[in-house]
Amino acid sequence: MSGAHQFIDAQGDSRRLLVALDGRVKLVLLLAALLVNLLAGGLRVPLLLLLLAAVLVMAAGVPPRAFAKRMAVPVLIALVALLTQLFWVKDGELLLRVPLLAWEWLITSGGVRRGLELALRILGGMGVLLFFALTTPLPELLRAARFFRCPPVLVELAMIMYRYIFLLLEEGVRVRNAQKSRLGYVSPRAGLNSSAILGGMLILRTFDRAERNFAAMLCRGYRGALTDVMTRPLPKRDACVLLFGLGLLLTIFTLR
Amino acid sequence: MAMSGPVRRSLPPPFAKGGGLAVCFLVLVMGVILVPANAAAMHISEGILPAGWALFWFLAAAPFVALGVRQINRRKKIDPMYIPLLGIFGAAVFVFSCFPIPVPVAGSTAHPAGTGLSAIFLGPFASVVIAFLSLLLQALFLAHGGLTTLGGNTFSMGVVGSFGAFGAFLLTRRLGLPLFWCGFAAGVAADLLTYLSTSLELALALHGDHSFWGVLGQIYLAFMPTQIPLALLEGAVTGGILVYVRRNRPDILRKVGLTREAAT
Amino acid sequence: MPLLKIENLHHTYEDGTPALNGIDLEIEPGEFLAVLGSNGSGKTTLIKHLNGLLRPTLGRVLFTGKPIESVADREVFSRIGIVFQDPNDQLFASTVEEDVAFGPTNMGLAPQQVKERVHEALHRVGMEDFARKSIHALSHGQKKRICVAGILAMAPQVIILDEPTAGLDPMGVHSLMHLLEDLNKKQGVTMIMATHVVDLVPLFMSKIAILSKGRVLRFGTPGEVFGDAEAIEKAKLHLPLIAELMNILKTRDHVKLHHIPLTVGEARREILRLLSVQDVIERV
Amino acid sequence: MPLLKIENLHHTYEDGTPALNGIDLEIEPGEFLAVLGSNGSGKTTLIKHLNGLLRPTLGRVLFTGKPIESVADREVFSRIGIVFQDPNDQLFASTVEEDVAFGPTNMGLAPQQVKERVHEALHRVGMEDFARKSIHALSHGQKKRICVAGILAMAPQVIILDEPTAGLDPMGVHSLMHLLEDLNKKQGVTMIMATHVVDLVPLFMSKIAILSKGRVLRFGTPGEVFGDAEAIEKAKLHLPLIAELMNILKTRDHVKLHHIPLTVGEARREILRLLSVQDVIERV
Ligand SMILES: Nc1ncnc2c1ncn2[C@@H]1O[C@H](COP(=O)(O)OP(=O)(O)OP(=O)(O)O)[C@@H](O)[C@H]1O
Ligand SMILES: Nc1ncnc2c1ncn2[C@@H]1O[C@H](COP(=O)(O)OP(=O)(O)OP(=O)(O)O)[C@@H](O)[C@H]1O
Ligand SMILES: [Mg+2]
Ligand SMILES: [Mg+2]
Repeated sequence: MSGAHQFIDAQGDSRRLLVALDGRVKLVLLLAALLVNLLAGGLRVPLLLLLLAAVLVMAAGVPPRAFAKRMAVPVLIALVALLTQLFWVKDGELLLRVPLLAWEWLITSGGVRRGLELALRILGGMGVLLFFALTTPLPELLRAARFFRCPPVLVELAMIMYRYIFLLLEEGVRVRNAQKSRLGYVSPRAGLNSSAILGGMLILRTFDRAERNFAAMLCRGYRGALTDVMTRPLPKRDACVLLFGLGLLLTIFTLR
Repeated sequence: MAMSGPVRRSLPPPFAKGGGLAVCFLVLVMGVILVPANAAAMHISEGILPAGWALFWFLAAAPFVALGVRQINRRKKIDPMYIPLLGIFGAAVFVFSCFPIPVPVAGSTAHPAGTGLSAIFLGPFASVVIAFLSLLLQALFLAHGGLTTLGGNTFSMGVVGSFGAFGAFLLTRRLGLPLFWCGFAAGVAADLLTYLSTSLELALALHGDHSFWGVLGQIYLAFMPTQIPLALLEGAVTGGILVYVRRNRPDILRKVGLTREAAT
Repeated sequence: MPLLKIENLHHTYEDGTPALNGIDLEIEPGEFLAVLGSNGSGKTTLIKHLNGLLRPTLGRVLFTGKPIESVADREVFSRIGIVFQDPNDQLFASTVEEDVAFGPTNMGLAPQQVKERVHEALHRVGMEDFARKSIHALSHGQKKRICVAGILAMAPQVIILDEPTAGLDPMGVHSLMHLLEDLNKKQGVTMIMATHVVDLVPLFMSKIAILSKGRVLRFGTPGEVFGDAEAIEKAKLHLPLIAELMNILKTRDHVKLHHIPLTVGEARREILRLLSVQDVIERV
Repeated sequence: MPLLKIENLHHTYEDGTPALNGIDLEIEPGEFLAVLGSNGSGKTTLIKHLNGLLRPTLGRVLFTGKPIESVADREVFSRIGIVFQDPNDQLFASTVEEDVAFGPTNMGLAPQQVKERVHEALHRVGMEDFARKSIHALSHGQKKRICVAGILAMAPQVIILDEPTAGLDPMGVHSLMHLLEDLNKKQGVTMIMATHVVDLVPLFMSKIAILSKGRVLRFGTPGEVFGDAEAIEKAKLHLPLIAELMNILKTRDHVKLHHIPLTVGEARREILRLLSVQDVIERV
């Protein structure tokens, strides 16, 4: 039943520094890291960022397997990207001729370089992003967003959406279990019928529940500002982390 | 997969109506489950677009998002229940576009967009905002897509998808087609247009020394086998939901201002 | 002036169901009102009018003399707290703590104060050990307790509860009822509670309204209302168990009772009186 | 052979909550078992194991001697019907009729038969007038009735009900209980019912299991279990009201009772016995 909640919530151990860190600091560092990744060029910087992300993920108490498995897809995408560049870039000396049916595929050193660059950029960026995804609870992030003058209605909507994603998934699981207990999936025909009902009802049910939930929120004084603007000063510890982080990223950038 | 395991167990199938649809739908789900990289990154992944293009697409999408936010702010003042309505469609778009089908070329994935539905129910501008937010949440919490590519993804799925779908819906309504086919057209348009523009963005950024058009063609070809059936499916699902809602809960159609549609 | 005054209230749902058909009620400050009625008699619909969640089809609701829709939302919601019938409709945050803190935070209290209130409220419903638990991982009864805590934390002047005891264990029912009684007696909080548990009513409530088919069938003190067996029957209720026992003894067995006791305490006294007569005789 | 046999059943939820910690129970065919326990004691978790919706962390559930996960879904779900605690967990179709017809249709019955069964089931829970109503437009108690109807329509051999009476009006509770008793006595349907309403138990159930913290605290007939006041206390329950009254009379007031009556009927007899002694004296 709770699968829905696990797949999207932060995974790390909430007592560790990397998870408990102020959302503003995290957001700034995330953006800085992604920019460094994008602007640096070359192979070294993205590779360093990827390693850094992997180390930090472990340090935050996320099971390494969770990280590795979620990185599998970016790896696949990176490989594909590498391949496309081998096809599309014809630059530098010729390294290899691969006969491909009636046609010949020329692999050049420029293609290899560009391909590797692109692939590593994807891996570096996704690594950093994944670290963030695995260790940051949404409310913290939204408070930070409010601090950076994000339009309140966007913050509000993001929060509500986030909540309703769970509602939708929860309703899906509830309906499926209810159907299952009444022979809903014992035969292919019943299964088809049940899936159709499930699909049709899901959005209606969620809509109703969302409305009732929202009414309950109104009853408890909700006036649209789900998260108050974060005015509290940055704790010294977090400020240090910010400075250190920026310094580290700058160092990495100069290593390019 | 630790992450995708729960996803697979708990993600409800998207919305289908009728037996035939459900078949397609089961095929789709089976496909998703069988493909090893099932929780694939959505949309254009982080790191693919170089800085210049990333910035360009952000600038291109920004005015639409800004207008959408303004519109939402205005309607919210009149009707407090507008926010949960947006929220629920946002959630639907999020979940809908969580069914990725990896495409073997170009470092992206094919998947239903869901913006057809939100464009019909909410109008194109609000739909852009919804798409923007679900892309943002996907990037931040599932590491699907990316942050620097958020502009590009918002432009293709949000702007092009929503406006395309809305246009198709309006046009077919004008032509007096039955509600199902209007939804169908909107769904197909949302899906195909999203992919046409995603491919365009990819080709612009990655074509290297090859001619842009050649690369664009190759990407289209790569997307085609998965995207065409998917677009048809999304069309059918969108139409199915519209009809289903009209039959069972006409009050919801009335609430979102599709009253006249509900009457037909 | 009554705190809440309901005048000729009608409500017809969109599908044409006439859920309320002319309700007139006055609720005085400090009262503890029980709303009884069979399933579908309109209790929930009535309650939703009391803080403006539903709008009347006809008639009106006055809050401290003013039509409720003219009072600012903020004032209504901070002065009237509602515990919904279905906990899943009420709880929306992801953890218990967050949910209970929601109301006080919206009232603009300082974080420290919010924290205290949350702690206090959770303690009162016996859920302090669950503060960090996810809402979706609670049992049904636990969810109901959190609903109550969420309202307690806001300390409203009027608390309206829609079947708060359904699904609570007996101990939970008693401690909840004593908690409500305390709030009502000591802090003067006005309580309105829809319930099916007739056995509780004579112990705690000062007034009863019996609804039937969207109308008020009877309104008065427990003694008055439960004296009218016909109305009870008509509203598909029954007498409290103790009253039932004593009623049978009186009507069928012609035991000489002075009145029909409604609670265990009263029944005990009455039975002892009867027996002591016997004792006296025995001693004679 | 017991119909359901639960052996050393443990269940720990994903977040680490140990909800069941070694349950052993045997349920014989034709039994009417009450599962009592405080909120969070594990009743719902236990019930979800009885048709395989949850899988044990340790231990197992045998259905007619076979591990339940090895029995075909079709057989399990058509022979064991579950009424969930929250009606919103159970109802999913858009109208009442559709929902009740779902089970029988999947059993492969002919449309005419399905129709009859739906009609019959709705009649039995007193909801025949609501066949065409949308599910979302029902009151809470009405939804609970439809849940029961949905299971009745499938005519399973075992019916498991998770607090079916919570939220029903007193008349509804009585007619539901008599309906279940009928099914149990006349058609031999095995019943398992989780409940908090101790007052009902002595009237209808043949066996009681008291759960506490995921363990079986007591198992036996109502007389046996309610005789053990300590266990009752520990499980955060209380005695049935009548038993409470009589218990007070016996222990505090030293009234000479032969046993503690649990029901109105028994209490009436006992009181009359006491009084008739008096009558006799009076007449003397
Ligand atoms: N949204 C709705 N649309 C249409 N009819 C409704 C709606 N909600 C409730 N009703 C109907 O209005 C009547 C009163 O419902 P209400 O929920 O007020 O009953 P209730 O007294 O709270 O019952 P319960 O004890 O079962 O909670 C019922 O007949 C119900 O079917
Ligand atoms: N999905 C879940 N994830 C984690 N813990 C859970 C989950 N569901 C229930 N629990 C916990 O397991 C314990 C037993 O819950 P269960 O629902 O079985 O109780 P119950 O006896 O049915 O209570 P109630 O009378 O309130 O319905 C509770 O402490 C509850 O918090
Ligand atoms: Mg109600
Ligand atoms: Mg339970």
